[in-house]
Amino acid sequence: QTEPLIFEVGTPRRTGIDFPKPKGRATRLGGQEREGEIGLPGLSEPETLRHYVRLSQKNYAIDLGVYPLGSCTMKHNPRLNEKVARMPGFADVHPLQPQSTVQGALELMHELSHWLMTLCNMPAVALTPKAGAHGELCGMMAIRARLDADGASHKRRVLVPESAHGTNPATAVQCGFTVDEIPANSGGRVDMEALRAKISESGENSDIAGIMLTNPNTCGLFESDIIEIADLIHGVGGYFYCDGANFNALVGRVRPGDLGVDAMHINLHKTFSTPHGGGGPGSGPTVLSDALKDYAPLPYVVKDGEQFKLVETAKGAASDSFGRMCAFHGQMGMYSRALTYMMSHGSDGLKQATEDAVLNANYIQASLSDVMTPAFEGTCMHEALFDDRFLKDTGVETLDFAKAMIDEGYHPMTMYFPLVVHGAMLIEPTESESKGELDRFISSMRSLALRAKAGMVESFKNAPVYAPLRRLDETRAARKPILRWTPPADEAQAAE
Amino acid sequence: QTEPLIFEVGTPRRTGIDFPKPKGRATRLGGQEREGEIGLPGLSEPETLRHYVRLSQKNYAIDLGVYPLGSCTMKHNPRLNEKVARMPGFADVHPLQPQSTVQGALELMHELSHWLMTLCNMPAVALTPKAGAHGELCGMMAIRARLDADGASHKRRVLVPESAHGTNPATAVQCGFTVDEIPANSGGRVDMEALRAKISESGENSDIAGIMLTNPNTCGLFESDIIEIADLIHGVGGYFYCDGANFNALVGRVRPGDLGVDAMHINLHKTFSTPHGGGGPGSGPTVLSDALKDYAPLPYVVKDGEQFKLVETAKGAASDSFGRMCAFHGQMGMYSRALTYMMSHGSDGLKQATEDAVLNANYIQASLSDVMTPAFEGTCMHEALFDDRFLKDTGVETLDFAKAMIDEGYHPMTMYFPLVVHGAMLIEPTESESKGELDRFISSMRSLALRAKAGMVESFKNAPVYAPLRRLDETRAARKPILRWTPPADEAQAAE
Amino acid sequence: MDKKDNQMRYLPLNQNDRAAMLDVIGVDNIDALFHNVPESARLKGLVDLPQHQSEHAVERHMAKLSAKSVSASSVPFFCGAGAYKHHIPATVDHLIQRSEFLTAYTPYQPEISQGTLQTLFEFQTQVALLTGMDVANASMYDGSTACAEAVVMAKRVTRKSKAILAPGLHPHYAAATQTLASTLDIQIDERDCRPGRDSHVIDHITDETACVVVQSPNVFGEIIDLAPIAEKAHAHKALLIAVFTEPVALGLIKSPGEQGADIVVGEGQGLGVGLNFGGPHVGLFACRQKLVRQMPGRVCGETVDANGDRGFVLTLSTREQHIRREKATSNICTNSGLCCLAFTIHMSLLGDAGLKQMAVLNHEYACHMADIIDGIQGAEVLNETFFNEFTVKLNKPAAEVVQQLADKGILGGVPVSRLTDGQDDLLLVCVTETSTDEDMHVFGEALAEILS
Amino acid sequence: MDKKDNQMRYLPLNQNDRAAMLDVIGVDNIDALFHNVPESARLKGLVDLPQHQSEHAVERHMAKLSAKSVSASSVPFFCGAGAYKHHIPATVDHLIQRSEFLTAYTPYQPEISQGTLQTLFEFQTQVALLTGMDVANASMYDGSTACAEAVVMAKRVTRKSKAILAPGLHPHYAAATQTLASTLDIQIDERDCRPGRDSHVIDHITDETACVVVQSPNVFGEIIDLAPIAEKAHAHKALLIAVFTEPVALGLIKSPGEQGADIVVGEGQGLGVGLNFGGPHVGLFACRQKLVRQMPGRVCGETVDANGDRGFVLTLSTREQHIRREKATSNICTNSGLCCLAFTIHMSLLGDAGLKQMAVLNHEYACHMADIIDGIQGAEVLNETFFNEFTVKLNKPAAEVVQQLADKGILGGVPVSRLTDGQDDLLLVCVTETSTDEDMHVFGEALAEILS
Repeated sequence: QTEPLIFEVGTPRRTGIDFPKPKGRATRLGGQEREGEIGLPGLSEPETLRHYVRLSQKNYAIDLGVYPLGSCTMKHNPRLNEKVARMPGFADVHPLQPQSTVQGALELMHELSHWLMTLCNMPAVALTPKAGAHGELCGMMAIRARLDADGASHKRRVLVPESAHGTNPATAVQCGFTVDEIPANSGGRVDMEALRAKISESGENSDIAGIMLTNPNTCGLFESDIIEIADLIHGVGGYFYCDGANFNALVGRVRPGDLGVDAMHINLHKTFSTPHGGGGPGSGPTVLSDALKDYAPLPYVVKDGEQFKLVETAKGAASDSFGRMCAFHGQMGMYSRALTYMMSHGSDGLKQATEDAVLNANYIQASLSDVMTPAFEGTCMHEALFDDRFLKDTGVETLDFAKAMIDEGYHPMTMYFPLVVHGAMLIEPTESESKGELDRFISSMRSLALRAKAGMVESFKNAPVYAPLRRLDETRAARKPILRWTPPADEAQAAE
Repeated sequence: QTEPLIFEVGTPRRTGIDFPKPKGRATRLGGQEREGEIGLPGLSEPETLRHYVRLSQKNYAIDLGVYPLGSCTMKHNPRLNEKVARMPGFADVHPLQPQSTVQGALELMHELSHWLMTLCNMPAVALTPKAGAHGELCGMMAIRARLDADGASHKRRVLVPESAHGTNPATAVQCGFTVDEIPANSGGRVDMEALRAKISESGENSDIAGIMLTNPNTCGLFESDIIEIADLIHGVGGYFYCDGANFNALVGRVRPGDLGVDAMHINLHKTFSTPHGGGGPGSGPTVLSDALKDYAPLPYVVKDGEQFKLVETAKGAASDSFGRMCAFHGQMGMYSRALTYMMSHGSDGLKQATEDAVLNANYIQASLSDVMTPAFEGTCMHEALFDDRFLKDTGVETLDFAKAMIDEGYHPMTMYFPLVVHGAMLIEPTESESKGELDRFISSMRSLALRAKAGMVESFKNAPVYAPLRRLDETRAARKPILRWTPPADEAQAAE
Repeated sequence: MDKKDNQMRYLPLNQNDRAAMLDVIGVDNIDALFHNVPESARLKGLVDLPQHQSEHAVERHMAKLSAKSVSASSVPFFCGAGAYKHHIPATVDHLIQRSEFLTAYTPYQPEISQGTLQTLFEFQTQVALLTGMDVANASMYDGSTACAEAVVMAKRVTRKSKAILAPGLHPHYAAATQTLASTLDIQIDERDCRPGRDSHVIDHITDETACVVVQSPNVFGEIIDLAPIAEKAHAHKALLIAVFTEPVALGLIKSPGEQGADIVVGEGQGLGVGLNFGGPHVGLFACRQKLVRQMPGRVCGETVDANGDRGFVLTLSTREQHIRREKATSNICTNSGLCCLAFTIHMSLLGDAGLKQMAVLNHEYACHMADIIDGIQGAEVLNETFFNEFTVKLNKPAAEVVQQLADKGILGGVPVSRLTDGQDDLLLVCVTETSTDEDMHVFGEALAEILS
Repeated sequence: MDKKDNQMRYLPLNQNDRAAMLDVIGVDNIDALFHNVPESARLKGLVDLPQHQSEHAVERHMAKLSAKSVSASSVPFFCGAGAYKHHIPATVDHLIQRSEFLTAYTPYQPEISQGTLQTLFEFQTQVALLTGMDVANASMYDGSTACAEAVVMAKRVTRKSKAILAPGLHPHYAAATQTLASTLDIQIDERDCRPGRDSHVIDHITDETACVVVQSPNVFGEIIDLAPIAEKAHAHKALLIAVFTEPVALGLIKSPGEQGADIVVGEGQGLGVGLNFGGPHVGLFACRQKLVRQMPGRVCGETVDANGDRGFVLTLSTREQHIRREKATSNICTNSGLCCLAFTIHMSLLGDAGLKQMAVLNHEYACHMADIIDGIQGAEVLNETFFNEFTVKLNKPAAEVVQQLADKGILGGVPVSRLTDGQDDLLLVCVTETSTDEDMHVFGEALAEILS
């Protein structure tokens, strides 16, 4: 059933919110009053409520089933997190209240920092970044600030593996760096020969500012040479930015600080389970090494005796800060959720979650390798990467395979990413799935793979059938974009 | 997709709730320890959450669409009500805390009483009844207590119209009365001739204890002779119990106290929008006339200066009380919701809601009378009653018609009730539907009626098709009831 | 119709809609639809109550009222006596607020109500397992009304009309039972509500006894051995109705079913449902298979649909009023739907292991508190046995002590005098898994000070 | 594997499962799956943090922390300066907690994400209407980052690199913009953040100007006439970027689009989103049609499915990093999904009439408060124009006054010194529809006392 747009059902002058009647006091708007209608539709409260409840049922969600979207870490979102995030001392405090009136909120930020630094074995963390990409920006800004402070402003080249998330090169460029791609070896990891060559070629006064590396990488593999990579980069005066998108494969078992990392963002919304909410909000606190910590963005919290203080301006100890990344202190609502999640798990539970995530991914990989084609040999970390060799000559493509999963009741895996693998299918089950759910999922995937090989192409090309809509025409959307509702011509006229 | 029972997916020894480890202190259980397993399945939190989210999607709900279930009053359930009901001063207080520590809760009960008494023009209200039927019990108990106090213990016959809800006669019997049915006239109302005859036949020392009458009655009609009925009953020393199930047709326009009513329960969960919750909890405060108010059940709230007090024992002013109906003070969670709802509407909004409810029902009746057959002539109150004459010779029955509505995206209306009408279809739209929704509903109903007349029986007999399940075999369920899950024989053995 | 559009946010119609609809109906104005109301009863103008208010104004008013009470979680808290404070997982409240559960009616149309129906079936199974009985219904209003209905049911089953209520039955349960019994010619034995006397009911059972009603743990917290009572009752063709007010206790003590009960009723509030100042709560009702057709209340049963797929329906409605009318087993139709959902979700989260652990913690903490109190001069724990609640004999009237504790910001239990006359020196103290060591310490200190 | 089952409630696997799965994988133990980790980086034992805790324990800990802050709704409250306290209808928070919205990812699979996608399409339309622009994106992190991105976009569009930030632009927005600009060779004019000077930006616009950024109402609450600035900017082929921090203001004042803005960015938090101590909030971003392919962030567009039915998809992804990588318009991929949903629901509830009424009330109450303050010795309202926030010149340092007010239980506004150096005597006071007459009275009294 199609749900009309609110603009198609609302009537002018209705409202779903009552206010007391204005008393008609004089205005002080300086003649800038708005005239005429804004054009927003009016709906009563029950109509509005029903609209969104109906729409919601057109969404798939982790609460409904397996959501094996590789690199996205769709894990259980505990409702305790939601409850805590709404406590008045976190949700109903203003960022610019006197600091004496927000001690609890500052203490929470301080506690969160302690957990993150301990898990990472890093001496500092910048909480403000509002998402993973914002965290990347934070780390790369800090690196740039440090380089500039050291008089190394010629260092403007950043090495990025070709398997990296697209945000890595985009971030590097946004920070004024140039990007140099490093190839992968046949095992899906950094080609060390190539890396060593690049580094030694860059010579004495190397222009290499650093490297941006995801670990485990986007193929779901631990970069086994990571310590050597860090040493190499440090050897030419560069810094090691680690993309922490996959930190959930390491928490409690491996600390980035032990790998030579200088900066790493942590996606609280992936690793520590603040919900994705259909696209955010995220939160990307960035841990920093000794070399970078003085360059952290403002504001940040420090403990001063029994009091917590917010450092808001670049004075004194904070004078090296590279500045402010956004209006306030970052994503408090995500801090409270993430800390709640971490405390609930504790050191033992976080480690167990990591192990279960890795175990689940390997279980899927092992259970499907006879009918699908794992991209690389050996065990994986928290996600299993397949390529499309098993679909060769079947007429079924990765996209078709993914859409057919919808009809099996699942959200598709990540497809065509990472780019280094042909027709990639990246499956991340997370630790939140039970063995029973995994077994059902595996059995569905096996039967799809066998169906494809049996030549039943049609059902793949038509998929999905059991979804609110059939396959959508994305080309049409992009070619002549319709990005908003506009009133039908006759209606626009009728409204004069 | 079928959702397994929790018993089919749980594994022993898992749990979705963590507790600190017991310290192994000595027990004081007197050798009454439970041995062995209880048999409850163990699930983690994410598995449990998903189970219920999936199950929920198999339900229809007022938040999803029109729910025209006659006599059930499925109206908008504002979320403000839910928020208020969860405020700690209402939700997190114990019924036996010292009264000085629950003044806010008592004040809320007192305010609610004021609103109910004012809307009814009645001098008292007993809040404790936990549902409509419990309210009936309350009213009839009060009547019986009054009769006994007056030495009229021979009055044990209660008149009940044949169109009454089944709970009316059941309640009368549960209070030790006998039930005498009064027929309806051709207009769907009490047959006054028959009533007068019964009353005069009962003679000088009449055994008539009272009458139980729903108004508007279950045919959706106002009992136009209601004042005469009250007078007749009072004339033989009886009392008038009004079933308030349909009070939503009168709120703000007609006060039961002005009609001669002695007792009437109010379904807070219908009239004042506390949600139905798939079957409760309800709340049935019962207003009482001067004649009955001293017999009200315990406990109740009185205002004493600035303090609110709970009268808990049958002493002093409360010595005539007929006793206690349940453990505590009734349904606080429903009181807070209902009062929130009433204050939100105010006197003007409540009246408007009543008018809109009646208007909506009449609009449906008027819009469908050419294709369906209204059971009675003239306008209705808050619900429109049709019979099955329009289906004559089509092979389609009321049940089929109702099930076909499911495929149109609607919840069926109430069917086969009231019993006085053949193949009854009772439609109550409530005030919460917009004209747009009503027009779509009417158009669906029209097309169903026309389809039935066009002989398309098959689609009715097969309906529903677009539902989580096809038609269920209710006979089978009743013949050999399976009321619980039991482990499969082999599993039971395996568990030893 | 020159009224301005009513802006009440819950009402979708506007004045244009209303005019158009009146037109279709063929009447001039809304008054015409109320023409059957006698002239004298037609209200002119508005009732004397405030007009509509914004959500913000209503919320503010309610928040002020709420702030006038002391909430259980804000202080050291030791009240029980039929309503128990346990930690309810956030998942429970989240799920019961889902529109599809919250705003559905009783599942009369099973094809589009499987969500509610399957949870009821699971609920019934959980209650049967917990109580050790064969079957359970889909819930009652609360424990006390379930108890009253059980006594009425015993009359139907045995065709005898004498009921014995044990001394340890919660006085409010006894009162609610008395009220219902009074109109149904059920005679209830006088009882002396004191600690330590429940086993004496055995002596009162005769051939005329329809049922004997025994609560365990009883209102004083004592755990009662039901087996000998059941044996005697059965010898006289009477039913044993076992009652509990704290479902968590059943995680640790023997189920009533194991001990021979024929009907088990109780309060489920302790799992999934908040204190709510006494309501809504959720009554549990379970019985032996052979009694099922005499059981009151709704029940859900398994069946198949037209495709042969498993599904669930409300069943055995031939017991109910909408079919049986005056011959119904009870006048009850509403159950405690949403509370019953909360209960079943909490139970599912707990599972066997969780419920047992929870029960063990309750008991351990209570033992600890009892030890503290026993060490206070002027206080003595009377119970030989208990689960998470026990009776303390004080050297002062308990109600006064409780008020003094409240003045110190401690909700220190329920005086027995609040429940029944006499025994003013007895205090019921309840300890759950939500009580911290600090709470218990603070309570002990304060109590010692008051009693000294 | 003789470890006991890990009881952590969120983890479904038990030790049996784990053993069976390792078996299928063909490794002996979990350590084998971490064999690629260099030996030196393999952590022995657990990190030095507390072990897992019950939900109840964690909730209690958090509640204690929460209680250590003074929440806005618990006191008379007058803070604004970029974050605004409005009443959020209960419906909003209920809906955004629905599992299907809360726990879905970015809608990459449109067939099973129409719920999120249609709300984004509606959101974009609402933002376009509110700002008077042609199109809007699916939201940014917050207003300040939207502002910074707009400046970067202006450079792409104009291929010029000088930006003028008006004196009344929120200092934090200016700082966030400066940070991003610093690495991208965008030169930002020095500015003097004071009241009453925004119209002077006209004099600084030259042919080298890429954009001029003007906030209205500005950080001092002043309403700025954007039209002449737009005219001058356009004459020099520069873009006017209009900024707002309070979306409710647009219910009452002329839209930036009407006044000639090319890009409009702002903070949406005021509608649907709580204060959250500064985040998450929701950045709004709208622009002229012709600039759409230079717009950063996600956008949702209309299309049809294989049956020809209307549907929505994320589109124009050729601007984004996962396709464009280092050539992307921005590195942003996450939007502020759930906040954007809250915003759009609040807007839908309000509609045209509601938003206007809300805005009128804000303005009226603020006028009333300004009158009260103007009557206080030692305080002077500087604004000639304002919406719901204005600047007060005090006879004492504002930060001290605010602290004294806080000690009296009043959160009395934001000192300008908290935002920028100098001007210690200026206080920003904000009044919304949630402020009561009593709140305003109490504030006035306390302020008078402190200043006297």
